[in-house]
Amino acid sequence: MKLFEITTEKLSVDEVVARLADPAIGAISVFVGVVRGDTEGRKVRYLEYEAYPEMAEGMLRQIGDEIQARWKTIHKVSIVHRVGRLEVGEISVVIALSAAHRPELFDALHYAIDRLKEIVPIWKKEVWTDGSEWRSER
Amino acid sequence: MKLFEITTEKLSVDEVVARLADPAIGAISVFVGVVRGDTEGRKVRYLEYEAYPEMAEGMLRQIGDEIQARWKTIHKVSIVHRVGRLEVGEISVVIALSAAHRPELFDALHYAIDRLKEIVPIWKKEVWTDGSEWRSER
Amino acid sequence: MKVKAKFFAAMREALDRTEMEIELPSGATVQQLVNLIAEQYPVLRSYLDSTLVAVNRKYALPQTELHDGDEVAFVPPVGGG
Amino acid sequence: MKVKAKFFAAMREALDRTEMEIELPSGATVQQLVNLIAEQYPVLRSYLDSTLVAVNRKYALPQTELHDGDEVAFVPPVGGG
Repeated sequence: MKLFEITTEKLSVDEVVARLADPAIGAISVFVGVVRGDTEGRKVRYLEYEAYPEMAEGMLRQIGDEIQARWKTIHKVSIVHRVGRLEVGEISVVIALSAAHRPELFDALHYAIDRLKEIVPIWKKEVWTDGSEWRSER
Repeated sequence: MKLFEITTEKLSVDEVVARLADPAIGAISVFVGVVRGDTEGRKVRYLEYEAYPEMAEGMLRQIGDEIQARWKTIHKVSIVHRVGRLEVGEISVVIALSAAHRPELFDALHYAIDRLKEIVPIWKKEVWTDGSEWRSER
Repeated sequence: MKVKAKFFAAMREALDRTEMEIELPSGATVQQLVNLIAEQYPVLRSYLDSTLVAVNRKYALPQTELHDGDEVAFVPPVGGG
Repeated sequence: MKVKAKFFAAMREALDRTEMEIELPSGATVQQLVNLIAEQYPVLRSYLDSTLVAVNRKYALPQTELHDGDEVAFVPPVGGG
């Protein structure tokens, strides 16, 4: 099972959490990205995500490596991002981190989502009822 | 669907995340507690969780209220804790918080798990291969 | 008056009961109930120092006054999560 | 020498192509390729300032030297999450 994956399939949080299974872990923190029904006042019909998958999976793995270098207590990291057409309410990304105990899990999760939005070659097109646009945070 | 619940049923992260469904949300942070296979070097056979359910659900709701009073951007909170006999690797608790965007989600999630361990009347008995004990963090 | 006392986790096991009715003088406080329990059930004494008391599902203070029919729960250190 | 250029998102749509082979003088750098693209595909010019370039799936610098067969991706501002 891949820990870092770009997929066109529907995402399940349980399925990603299961990738971390290990008797040594006691705590998992998860970030779930969901398609919002509006953005800056415009009603979203759907989102179109596109990736450069071969590079994106490598960048996701790099984020995992960065986290494990910085927070020694993080046991495993899994990041799965969906691409293609996503409807409002559907899950775009699941980031899951495991540890024996909870300290540091939250800082590391925060770091993971920030880095994902910075370095991973995935693009998002918002399709509104009255137009569309490729969006980024930079 | 209850947002705050004590249950004897197996927990699904997807099912708890679904309780937060709303077109206005774009980000969910989740804490998942998992039964660890060892504690302080002793091998755990299973855990036995017990609650005072009528009060525990009220305390979970109080944690949700505290979070929404403190972080105005948190849209909804759901906390579901399982009780009874739990095997190693099974999920004991799912805490899920939703928001339109991600800032504050992590601080609020951190707060939620700390408070859960402080005020909610739920008890945990560790059953090792060589004995057992009711455990708490205070 | 009578209150219903509830016990959990290690206290429940030590006592081998989950609840009991307790007769108290009218106007008795949480502290008086705790003293009575300590006297009548020596097996619970070692737990009482670290135990909180909830009256009708809210945490209460030693000076909280009890009323007929109250549900009084002995809450040993919690261990959720 | 030849490199394979890949385009995504808004650039892919503007160009209406996902990739193309580009002939370059031996020893050409990323910057030289960017200049060539800007010249030959005016429709991409407005994107190039905010675009990173990845060579063989790693982010590269303007002075990075290209080699025959390299996969060169134009990476507009990302929007994952």
